[in-house]
Amino acid sequence: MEIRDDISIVLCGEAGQGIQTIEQILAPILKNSGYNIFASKEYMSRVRGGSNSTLLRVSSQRVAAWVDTIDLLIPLDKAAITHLADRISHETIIIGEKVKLHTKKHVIDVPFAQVAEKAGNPLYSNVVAVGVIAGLLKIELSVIQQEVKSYFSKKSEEVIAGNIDAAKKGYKTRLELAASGKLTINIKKNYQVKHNLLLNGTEAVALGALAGGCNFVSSYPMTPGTGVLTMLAKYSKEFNVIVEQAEDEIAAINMALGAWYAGGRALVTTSGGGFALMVEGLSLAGMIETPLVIHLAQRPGPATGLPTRTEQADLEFALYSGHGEFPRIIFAPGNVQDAFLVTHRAFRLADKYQVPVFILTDQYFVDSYYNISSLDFGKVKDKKHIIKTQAGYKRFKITKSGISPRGIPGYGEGVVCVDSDEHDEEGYITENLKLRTKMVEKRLRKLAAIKQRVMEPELIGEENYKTLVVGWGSTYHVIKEALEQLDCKEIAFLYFKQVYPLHPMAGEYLKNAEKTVIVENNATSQFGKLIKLETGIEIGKKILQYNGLPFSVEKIVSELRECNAE
Amino acid sequence: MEIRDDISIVLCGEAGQGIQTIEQILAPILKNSGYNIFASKEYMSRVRGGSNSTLLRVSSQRVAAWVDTIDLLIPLDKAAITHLADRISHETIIIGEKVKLHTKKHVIDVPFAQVAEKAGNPLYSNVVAVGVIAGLLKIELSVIQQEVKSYFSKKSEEVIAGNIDAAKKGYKTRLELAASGKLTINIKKNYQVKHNLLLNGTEAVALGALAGGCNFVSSYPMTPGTGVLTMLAKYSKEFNVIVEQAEDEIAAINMALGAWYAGGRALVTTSGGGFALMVEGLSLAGMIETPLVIHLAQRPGPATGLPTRTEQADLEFALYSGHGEFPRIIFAPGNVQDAFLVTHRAFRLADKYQVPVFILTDQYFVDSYYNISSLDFGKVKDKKHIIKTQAGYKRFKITKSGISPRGIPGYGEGVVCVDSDEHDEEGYITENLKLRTKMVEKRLRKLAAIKQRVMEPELIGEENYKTLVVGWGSTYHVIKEALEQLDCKEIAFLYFKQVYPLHPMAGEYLKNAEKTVIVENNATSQFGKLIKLETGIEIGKKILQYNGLPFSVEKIVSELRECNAE
Amino acid sequence: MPNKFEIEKNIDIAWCPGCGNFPILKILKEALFELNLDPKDTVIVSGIGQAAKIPQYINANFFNGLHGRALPPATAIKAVNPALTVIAESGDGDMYGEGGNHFIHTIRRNPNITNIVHNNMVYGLTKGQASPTTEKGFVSPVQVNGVILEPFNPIAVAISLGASFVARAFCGQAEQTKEIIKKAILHKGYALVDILQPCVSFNKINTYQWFSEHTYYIEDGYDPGDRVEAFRRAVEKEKLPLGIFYKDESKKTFEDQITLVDRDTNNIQKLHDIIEARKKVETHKPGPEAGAKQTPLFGD
Amino acid sequence: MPNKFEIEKNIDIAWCPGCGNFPILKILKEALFELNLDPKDTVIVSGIGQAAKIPQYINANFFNGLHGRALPPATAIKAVNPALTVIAESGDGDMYGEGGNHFIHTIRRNPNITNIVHNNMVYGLTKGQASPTTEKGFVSPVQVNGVILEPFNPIAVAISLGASFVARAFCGQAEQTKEIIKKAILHKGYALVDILQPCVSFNKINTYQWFSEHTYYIEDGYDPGDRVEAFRRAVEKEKLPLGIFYKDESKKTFEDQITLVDRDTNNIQKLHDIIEARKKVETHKPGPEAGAKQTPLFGD
Ligand SMILES: Cc1ncc(C[n+]2csc(CCOP(=O)(O)OP(=O)(O)O)c2C)c(N)n1
Ligand SMILES: Cc1ncc(C[n+]2csc(CCOP(=O)(O)OP(=O)(O)O)c2C)c(N)n1
Ligand code: SF4
Ligand code: SF4
Ligand SMILES: [Mg+2]
Ligand SMILES: [Mg+2]
Repeated sequence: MEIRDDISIVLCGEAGQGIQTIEQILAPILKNSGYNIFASKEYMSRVRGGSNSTLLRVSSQRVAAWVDTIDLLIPLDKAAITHLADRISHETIIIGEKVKLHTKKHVIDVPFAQVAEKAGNPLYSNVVAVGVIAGLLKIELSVIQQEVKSYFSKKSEEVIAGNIDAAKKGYKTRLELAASGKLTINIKKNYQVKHNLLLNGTEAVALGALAGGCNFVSSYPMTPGTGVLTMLAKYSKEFNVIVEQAEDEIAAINMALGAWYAGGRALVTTSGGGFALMVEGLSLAGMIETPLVIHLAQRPGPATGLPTRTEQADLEFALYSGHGEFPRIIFAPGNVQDAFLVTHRAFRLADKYQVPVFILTDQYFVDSYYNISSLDFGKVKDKKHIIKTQAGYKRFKITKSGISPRGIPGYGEGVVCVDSDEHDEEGYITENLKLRTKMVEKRLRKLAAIKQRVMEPELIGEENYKTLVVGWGSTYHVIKEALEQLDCKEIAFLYFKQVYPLHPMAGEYLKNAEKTVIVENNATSQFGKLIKLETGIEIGKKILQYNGLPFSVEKIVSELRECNAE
Repeated sequence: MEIRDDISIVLCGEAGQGIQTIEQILAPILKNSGYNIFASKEYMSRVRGGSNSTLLRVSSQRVAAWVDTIDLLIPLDKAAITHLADRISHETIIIGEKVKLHTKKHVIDVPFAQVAEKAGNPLYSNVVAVGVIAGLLKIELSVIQQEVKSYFSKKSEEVIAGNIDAAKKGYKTRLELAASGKLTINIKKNYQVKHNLLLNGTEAVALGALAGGCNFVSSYPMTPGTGVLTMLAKYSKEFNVIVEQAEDEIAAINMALGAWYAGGRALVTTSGGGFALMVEGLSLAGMIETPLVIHLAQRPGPATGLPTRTEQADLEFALYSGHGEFPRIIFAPGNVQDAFLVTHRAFRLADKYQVPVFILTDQYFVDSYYNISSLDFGKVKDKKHIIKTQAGYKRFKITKSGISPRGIPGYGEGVVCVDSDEHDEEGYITENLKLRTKMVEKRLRKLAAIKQRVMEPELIGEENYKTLVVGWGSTYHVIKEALEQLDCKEIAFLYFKQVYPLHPMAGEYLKNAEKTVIVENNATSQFGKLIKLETGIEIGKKILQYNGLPFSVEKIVSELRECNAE
Repeated sequence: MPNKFEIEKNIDIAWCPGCGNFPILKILKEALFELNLDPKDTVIVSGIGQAAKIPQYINANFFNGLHGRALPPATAIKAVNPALTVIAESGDGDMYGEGGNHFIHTIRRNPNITNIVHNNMVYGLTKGQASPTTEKGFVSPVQVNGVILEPFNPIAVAISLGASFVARAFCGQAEQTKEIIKKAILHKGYALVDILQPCVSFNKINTYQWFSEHTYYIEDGYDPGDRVEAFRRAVEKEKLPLGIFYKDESKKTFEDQITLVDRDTNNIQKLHDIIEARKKVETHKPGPEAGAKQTPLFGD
Repeated sequence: MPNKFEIEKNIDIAWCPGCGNFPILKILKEALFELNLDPKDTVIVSGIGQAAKIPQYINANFFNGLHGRALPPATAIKAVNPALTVIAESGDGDMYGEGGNHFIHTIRRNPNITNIVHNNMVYGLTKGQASPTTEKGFVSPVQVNGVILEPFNPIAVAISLGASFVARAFCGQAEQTKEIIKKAILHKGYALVDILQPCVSFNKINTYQWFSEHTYYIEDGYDPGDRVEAFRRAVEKEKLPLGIFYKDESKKTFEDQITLVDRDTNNIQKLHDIIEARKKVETHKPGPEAGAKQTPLFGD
């Protein structure tokens, strides 16, 4: 068997068996060897037992989407076969320890443990797998050895040597496999890829925040939002970021508001359950018109739900939560470049319009990575909107746009007064009900200003489509690849990276379609409802999934085929 | 001048000047004398200074709505005249202390303070006013004396005697007023009213909760939600209610869930800002399918907003808050009878469907009262839905309706396990993603069951209307009276006491109208958006108000006149 | 006799081999059994975290709620049905971090529940961030320069709040810990048992050995009735004392002081009576008491 | 010299005549003035309540935030701009009830802010319900049978948390209270000043007279450096001691230990560099340290 364009490799085993190590060692080698790669994982919220798997796609073209198909499976334990049963086809090549796997399926026997034991320790099995894959993908042996060495550089000499040996031994089996004709991989390499950047969603958001001048992050750990906190902590010294793990999410958001008030640029990062505790603070941001950026990484709910899984079911929650009425902005990036850009933009818009801005991601998005040529800094500007105050400064001056020039304490002659009660222009509490009406209108007027600068949805495909598929956030690459596979000129994809407010073109695009389809990782089609509300258009077909997994390209392809056949 | 049907009396003064006393003494006397009465107040969030006013409507027919018109004004200080400037017309009769009021308006001079001083203390001014009004309304002197005596019964002999004297002196001025031809009031009494019940929104909700078997309330004080907590505390011994003031709203809702889990029937009562802190707990209720009843008394936001004012801007918040997807029910009673009924119903439905149920009121609603003939117990049933468990009990048994029979710990042989993580039928944590899908569907399926028993919106007016006015919650009486005044057969009123899910008839009624109008005490027409989403119908005209005050009958009348003229 | 608190079917425990949660689980099941409790009358309430998974592994009723929120439902469950034995159990992050406010105010209430905290001085489930009890200097992916906050001392704080039973145990010492837990369950009132527990995956500082070396048992003859002495012990730093620091048996419990729920109240009839009575009232109920000011109309 | 902290225009104060908030307002403005502070470099952070209205009556920057949430923004404001003098001020319900968790953890952080609590032992703004510091037996519209919870002792709890400055004052004694507030502001680190304050409308028990009779000043010569002694004083019940219970000047502040914000960082250039560097990396960064297990993939 020969694979030429694109291979989907899946590593599966118990937590702790080191599948992450396999992926972490291989990904950079593969990229540096000129392969496009995409990696993503699905994992259980547990430390031991269970089954976790990593998907590694290696290809000649840019692919960056989840697939069900497994071309090559490396099961590290017996349970892996059951766990992945739905995804294993008779075309799946399974390489593993036959004796261990107890399966009727055809397995190319590589006695990992035995080989590893020979290299010094059966624990090195995972590194044997590294060798096998690297060998199949024609990486030079020296490169792997170098990488394994560097990966284990903090361990003892013995461990390093053992692992190098394990990799080598694994590597050798490739020849046997090729020789037996069982598997050859001939994917074209592109040496440009070597200079690419590997980035996951978490990193893209964190770098976008830094680009947006973020210098304060207060959060409480919560999967899958924690990654951004960790990344910012990592860069905290270099970028002068104050990183504070708050006692709870309430403290986190109130600290962030204090930071912005004092002249900082703050972010909070969390997931649905943590955001639930921030809702009162969100409303405070609305009232005191203090900017705020919220990274809300979605996972399946309600309540604790499935902590390590993915879902897109907090859109309405982000959109409508907080008591009272005030404007907000919601982004939902679908690729790492957009994640970088919208996060940067979030800081700019928060600062400019003095409203809370959300970046809505999800577990699948933050945990997936792939190579891109570079990050585009084109639209990245470093404009700040703080003014030096004068005596008699009015923090909430009523203006035509609704935006009042924002001062900070200690900068200028004025005092800066903000109040969670309804207030006058200077920020003092008021019971003047005519002023109340004006203040409500001032705050809501900002939405009109915001609507002038909404990011347009991107049309992917031909202009004269008949079927329009709508997606937002993390489904981007999946839908895109599905459409490429379908290769049907009549179907186009409308991708929203900003989900609120909606761009006026949204309705136009939808009107031009004969059929409309929406793809959402939730059970009630929340974005579909928003579209209906804003454009009056009811989307015809809903492709929904809420099992905690991302959509696969295959699922979208088959659903769209059905839809076209209807 | 003679007033025959309906008089609107407004008492206005600083907090602490005793306008509440005037109203509290008068209301029961007037009712017992056969007058229909309605009382409501608008007040500032402050202890001293400022201006508060109470509206007291006395009439021959049932009226129960806020009006701007002031027939008789009793200003207790100078500021009152400015405060009410927009509502004072040249038909307003002002009775007060000319020297104190410094106004160019015509004032019938009754030197309250002087009279009060004669009775012993200028502080008794308010009771002089009681006497004046009682006199004008032809209450027997002995009755007032009796009432004043009883009201002050806990004070010293001297105070009691002084106040009785003050009332008497005020009463006498009535003859002078009548003699001078300046004001005579001849409102027809109806002795049936004597046997009526005076009830405000707070009391109706609290009594409804008791009718629903409420035996646990955990809350944190917050205007205007606190009243229900206080009422339940008052009745706690008689009805065996555990009343706990929690350390915060998070504790309150989590206690309430614990109480239901253990077999109690719990309520939380709060306002928007407090509810914001309950949102995570709401999602927990959704996940563990533990019943919950939430009284959410709205006030203007965002954040602290206008704490003692009214608004209807938390509908979307109640509807969409909580991470993840789960069903809920939202009631919004518009009159006290309905408040009693829906609160009772809330407990029954929460128990039956194991979902959170909201009672959405607002400051205007909870603080207003009037006489009704009685509370209708017709539909009040006392059915509970707890089962005795067997060994092997499955708390989350997957059923056709989505409802799993609910056991409680210690009752039966089973153990009752609930988990905020996704769980299996027995309540244990699971990562079985197929089961996840089933559990999501099971939970959402309950919405279909709930939809079978939605309360129909009430059509008030003729069936063959051309214009349909939509209202929900506290605007009920205002719209109703406005329509009575307009006396136009072509306009009908569709009143929603259940705002979610919507009854299928909602769309039918709307479709039959040529013109549709919605009345909402908010700035963005939240219910209008919900109607659009659920029925596809965009309401033509929106009458919105968000200054913290309730709508007045006059405002609705004039807006609807305009609309008809359009 | 088999322990009824053991789950019969095969269960799949999500903890790391060697984790201190295992001995705690074992000790707890034994304690419950030895106290002759019945699973169906026992409720374990927990939050979210590694420790908080414990009820999943015990045959008893459980309410595995939200992160940080075990104490409010535990209090309510006990109030609604005082016949139940209620144990609120979670990790240090859960109880002292996210749930800190409930820790304070539950102690003030003194419900008759047992509060067991698995104190591994780290956030296990979310991969090793500092918890409130983490020692200064501990480096983590978030605390990249080491923890700078003063560690939370649950024993000292509980004593300062007037907790009626305050103990510390170490999961490495099964028998003593079991005895402490049993005493805590038998104590009538709120009982805190802070159990030192190694996290072999994320806390490389506070290991079994570290705990063995840095703890000692409070000597026999110590008087757990003296609050100031208890505080003195609580703030000892060189070695952490183990055992019962403080105990006050005179305190009334929450449940004993509140109205109890009678499930069969006929509210409807009572309501009828109240409403009829209210209609008949000719005069208004008396206003504020002598000397009282008018209750001002306001509120936030 | 006029006090710059006075608001020049006529203001309309929303407190009841005779309320203890008035003397506190006066004392605070004087203290700020006497310390020679500048209104534009002073920020008063408060929550919601009667006490929390205080910044509305002082000429200075203010952040009048949410009920119970004064301390987190105060900490952040000081961290972002340490040149500012930051005072977090609110009522007892706000700071010890709704905000209890922030009280605990802010003390652990030790930011250089002053935390002034108007302790009137009641919820004023919402009309007289019990607060965490209300004495047992106090009857209110919600606590109809009287308070049954143990009153919260802020002094003892702050000491147990390792607060670096802990004091109690009584608003009826202006000079002493002013001195305490001044010392608290000058203290480098978190300073708690719990000020006993009568609420003439809703607390008929703890009146001016009651406080006068139930307090005494800690004697000169008392050593505020001894934590156990401070605790002993803190739990005294017959009379409440006034003055500085505890003080630790050796503790580092939060701001001193964190990276400070440099407003003019050119992040964009640095990012470019990082990204370019990352592209070039041929090999992967090293994995976990020797001895470390594989970091498991999980989290909640
Ligand atoms: C509101 C909320 N915030 C954050 C989380 C994520 N979370 C789950 S467990 C945990 C910390 C666990 O630490 P600890 O309580 O010490 O338990 P351990 O895992 O160490 O036993 C966190 C932060 C959550 N589930 N909910
Ligand atoms: C989240 C939230 N819950 C409740 C309230 C209502 N509330 C405002 S002030 C207050 C208590 C005030 O008591 P305290 O802090 O002691 O201040 P005081 O009025 O006594 O000075 C409450 C419960 C609120 N504003 N926000
Ligand atoms: S992560 Fe730590 S606490 Fe959690 S199971 Fe593993 S060793 Fe135990
Ligand atoms: S209610 Fe109490 S605390 Fe508030 S102003 Fe009046 S006396 Fe002061
Ligand atoms: Mg822990
Ligand atoms: Mg107070």
